[in-house]
Amino acid sequence: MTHCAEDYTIDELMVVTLARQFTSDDIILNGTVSFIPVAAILLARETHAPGLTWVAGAVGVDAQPGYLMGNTLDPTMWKNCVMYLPQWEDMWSYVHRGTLETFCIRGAQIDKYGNVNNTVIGDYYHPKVRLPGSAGMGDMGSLDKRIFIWSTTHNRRTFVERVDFLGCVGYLDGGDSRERLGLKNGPQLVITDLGVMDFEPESKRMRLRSVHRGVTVEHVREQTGFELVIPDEVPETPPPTEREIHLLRDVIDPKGMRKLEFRGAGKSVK
Amino acid sequence: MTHCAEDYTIDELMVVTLARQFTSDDIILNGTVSFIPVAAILLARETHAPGLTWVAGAVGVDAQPGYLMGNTLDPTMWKNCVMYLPQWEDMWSYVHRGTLETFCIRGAQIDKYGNVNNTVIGDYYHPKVRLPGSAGMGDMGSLDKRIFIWSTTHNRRTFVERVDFLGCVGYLDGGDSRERLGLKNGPQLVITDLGVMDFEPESKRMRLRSVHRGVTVEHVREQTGFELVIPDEVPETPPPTEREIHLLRDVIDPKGMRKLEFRGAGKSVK
Amino acid sequence: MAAKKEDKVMTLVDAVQLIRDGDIIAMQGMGTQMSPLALVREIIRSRKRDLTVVMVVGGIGLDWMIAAGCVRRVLAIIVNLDEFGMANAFRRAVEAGEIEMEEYTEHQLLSRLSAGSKGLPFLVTRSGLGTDLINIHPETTRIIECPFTGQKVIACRALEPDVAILHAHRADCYGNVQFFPKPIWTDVDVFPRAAKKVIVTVEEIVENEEIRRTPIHTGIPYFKVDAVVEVPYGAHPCSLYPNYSFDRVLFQEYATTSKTAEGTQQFLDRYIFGPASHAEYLQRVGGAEALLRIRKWS
Amino acid sequence: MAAKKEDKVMTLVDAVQLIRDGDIIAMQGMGTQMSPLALVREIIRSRKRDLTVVMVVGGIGLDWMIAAGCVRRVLAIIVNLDEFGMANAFRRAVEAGEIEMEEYTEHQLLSRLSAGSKGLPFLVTRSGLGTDLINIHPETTRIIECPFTGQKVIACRALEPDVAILHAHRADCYGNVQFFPKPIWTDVDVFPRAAKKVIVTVEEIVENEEIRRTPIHTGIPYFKVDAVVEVPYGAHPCSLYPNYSFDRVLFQEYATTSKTAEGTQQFLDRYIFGPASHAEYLQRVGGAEALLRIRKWS
Repeated sequence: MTHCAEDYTIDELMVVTLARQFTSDDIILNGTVSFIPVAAILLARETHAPGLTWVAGAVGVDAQPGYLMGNTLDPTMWKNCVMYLPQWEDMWSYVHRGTLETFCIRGAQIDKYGNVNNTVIGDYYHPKVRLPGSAGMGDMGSLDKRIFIWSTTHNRRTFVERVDFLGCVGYLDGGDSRERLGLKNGPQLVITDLGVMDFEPESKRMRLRSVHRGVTVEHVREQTGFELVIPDEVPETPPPTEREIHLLRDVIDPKGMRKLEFRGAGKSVK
Repeated sequence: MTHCAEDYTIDELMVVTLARQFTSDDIILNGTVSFIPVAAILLARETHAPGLTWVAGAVGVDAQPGYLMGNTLDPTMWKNCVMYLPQWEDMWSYVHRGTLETFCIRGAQIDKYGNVNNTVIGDYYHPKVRLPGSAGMGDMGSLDKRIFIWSTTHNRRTFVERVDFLGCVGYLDGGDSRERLGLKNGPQLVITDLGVMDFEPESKRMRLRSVHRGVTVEHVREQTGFELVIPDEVPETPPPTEREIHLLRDVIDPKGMRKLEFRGAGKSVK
Repeated sequence: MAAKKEDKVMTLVDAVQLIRDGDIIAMQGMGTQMSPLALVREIIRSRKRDLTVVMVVGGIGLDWMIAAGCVRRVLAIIVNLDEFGMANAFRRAVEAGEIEMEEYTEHQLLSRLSAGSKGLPFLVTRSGLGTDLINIHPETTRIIECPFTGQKVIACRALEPDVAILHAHRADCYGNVQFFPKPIWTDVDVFPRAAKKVIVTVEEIVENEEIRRTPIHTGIPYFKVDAVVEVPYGAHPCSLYPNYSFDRVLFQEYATTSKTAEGTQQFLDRYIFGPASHAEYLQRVGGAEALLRIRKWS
Repeated sequence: MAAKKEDKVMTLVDAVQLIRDGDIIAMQGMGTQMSPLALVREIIRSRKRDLTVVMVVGGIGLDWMIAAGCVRRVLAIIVNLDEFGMANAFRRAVEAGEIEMEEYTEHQLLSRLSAGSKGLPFLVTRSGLGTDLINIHPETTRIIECPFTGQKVIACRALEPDVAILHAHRADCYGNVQFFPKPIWTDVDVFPRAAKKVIVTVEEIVENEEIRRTPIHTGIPYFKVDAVVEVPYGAHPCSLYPNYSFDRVLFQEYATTSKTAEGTQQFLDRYIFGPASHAEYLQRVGGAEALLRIRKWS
């Protein structure tokens, strides 16, 4: 039997929850400042998904870096890989055609249909706030990916009724609007510092699936800038096991790089 | 002073004549069964064009194979190169954009405007004779190349009024018809076992420029299946120098691979 | 279209089962270089039919397959045996109307495959403008105008072969395929990426750890490979630089005997249908003597 | 657009003369990785103006150039300093309307450059379908239909930058540029092929013979390179794996001081306009201590 951990932090719960989504069939590449997804990939590979294929920094196929270092795009992450994937022809072919089918993203704004914005707040040409840009998610949203969204700031500024700028296609206007554009797959899950959301199969509206320990449904509702679909029963997010916590803390991310993604890093939920 | 060689063969004269066309500004790649062009490239590099860039077998940049071996596409030809050019993205980009501007071709049929056919004799779908195919020259004719045509069979079967199948674009119907298609450059010279031809600047008709030692203008006219433009004065093709012959015979092609391109190989013209 | 990280080592006989009658096969190789010819011999022995074979430069393996009646259609830019001359079975079959030859310029054919590798419906090229080549396959090449400049280019329709077949220096059991040196020839680059399934024969299967020591030599990742077969001298009579040269003796014999249909069939009987194994094939082409003569590059 | 086989070694000052005001510059680099920053500092010192800068991921060098007033327009998919946060000069300049940001998806931007590298008027992608990104540059991305299937794809107009600038491990005097290992990142692959001129700074200039010993590491051939400059630590404060890591101390200092326009200018004065040479720059960022701290990857 596996033992549930008693002592874990939000960042650890997020990593573990994301890791559990991955299977040995997944082929995943990671982008920049993606400590939580990379930790989840390494954890999944160490636990239930040994066959998972990771293309480290979108270059190093099946890399074995040992542990998380300074940057998720650094060549340090390619260590012991089986191939340096040429990016333009090879990596982008595999991405464009759909061989690399899984991708994790985050952004400054996420709306109820899982559309994401990291480009501007306000008008594109006269922005109130210029954000970094959509980067890879601008591609991935339109390229049939199974998308996992993570956010360390579940609040009404991030979770908005409608994104100011549609940088990454989720379910567009809901229903079959994504399908009608000819796009397959789409956002699967949204993992935040408060809970886990998925999407209602028909309407494609974001739906609360679980709340993290110590977080109330009401709190999630208050921190979300649109009407979440909330089922009658919302369970607690399954906790990490002791083994998962050990692997994450001591083997995969001993330097705690995953906490860099939090402004006020690493609050214990206990 | 350079000394003219007294004793040379047709294959040697063809190599030397072609070599003299190349300059240090040329970037040339070679195709299959191209012993005469590769010998000419190596000779030019050893004599008047040390800066000439050769992409051996369309892979090995600035290769130094030493001497001609069994096959002009073999990796043996890449020896001591500075780079293995990835073919699809790199080599083809450079070819398509025009950075690699010079190419040598031959074919079963050549017409008076320098169009070439190596595909079929007769109808494409019901050919009288199926030939190997247009290979790289199908590309090069439409990609703004400076084209050098060589042929070891100057006769009425090869030099025809109109090619049965237009596999490589020369000057099309002559005049400005090539230009009107938006294509730059085109065939520069035709070097055969009988003489050297170029193209009249306006009409783009093939024109006799010189005849090899011992060959009469009348003989060339008889062996050509269309009306060649023949100037009043047709000089003899300038002979190789002793140094050129030495380099070719003893250094560049000691195994005489160039003679493979002749059915009845290596007749002395002396 | 993604293959798992699992042991994919199998026999030639099993690997050939991945190919179905009627498939589009993308086959590596040139006139005399680097082609999966042991696999081709097995395809012939298993009497596959109605194949469409895609090659940049079709060579001796294609000619054998045509002579054996496996092929319905060829897509290539040229078919020949380099300095050994014409591919005679190909020539006869086209002239007799027994097979179709769909000739492309190289950049057209590769653009079709590259579009396939990207899941794009087409890509564009200027190659072949003005030739008769673009008129002979209007279903797959068509002149269109640039939406920005009006310039005419040729749209090349995506091509996704069912199976790519290759021979390489070595691989691990998962199908991480390595080349020494690593020539990025178009057929080892674009072909496997474009195909739905990939079969690779190699001179040697090595440990995964060995691959990880030299990742710069890996040309095809395991998630794109479906079958790995160890066949030393698997390219014979073609070359695999620097391991061995092409076999002049066998090429010359084929060039001569294939001048008649009967001679060609006798060649197939002797060298393909006759030998019960790859070892027997190597013995029949000359045994130790053959293996010694192809060690020399000249 | 082909460069000759001749000695192209020059100083930073001379290399920068190849760049003219108003040029489109394709610049290698990501948030904290592998970027020709010594060259960027020289561009700033020579007060180039009205540049359009093309990057996949814009980083600290771009932010400096914007702060120094060299830039009129940016083409990129994202601009930031990785975990050090926002590129503040970029943010302020866009919000103030002082520069234009033309944002693309990565595959759109690379398709534009790849079309440029091939001399094709456009290439197509599916990337970005349904986003607002394709609406903000109708002159360079436009939805068209496949002539064979009717499927909608995005045509991406060719882009040929005037100059590509890169930093690499080593080169010979002719400009054969090598990488160790050889990451085929898009910016070291597509950028130089697409550009009309190429300037490369390297950690070390080596003999031509040394290049010929390891051709598998060569990423750019000499006929595509116009200038070679030897600048050890030329990517600092970005990393050049495995030689040195990015400099956390300087990145953190810039992330903090660049929060105001004044702080940014003080940073530029101290580290870019102040030092009279690359050696003085290295001394000012911490000298031996800095060079020791960036030897560690963590």
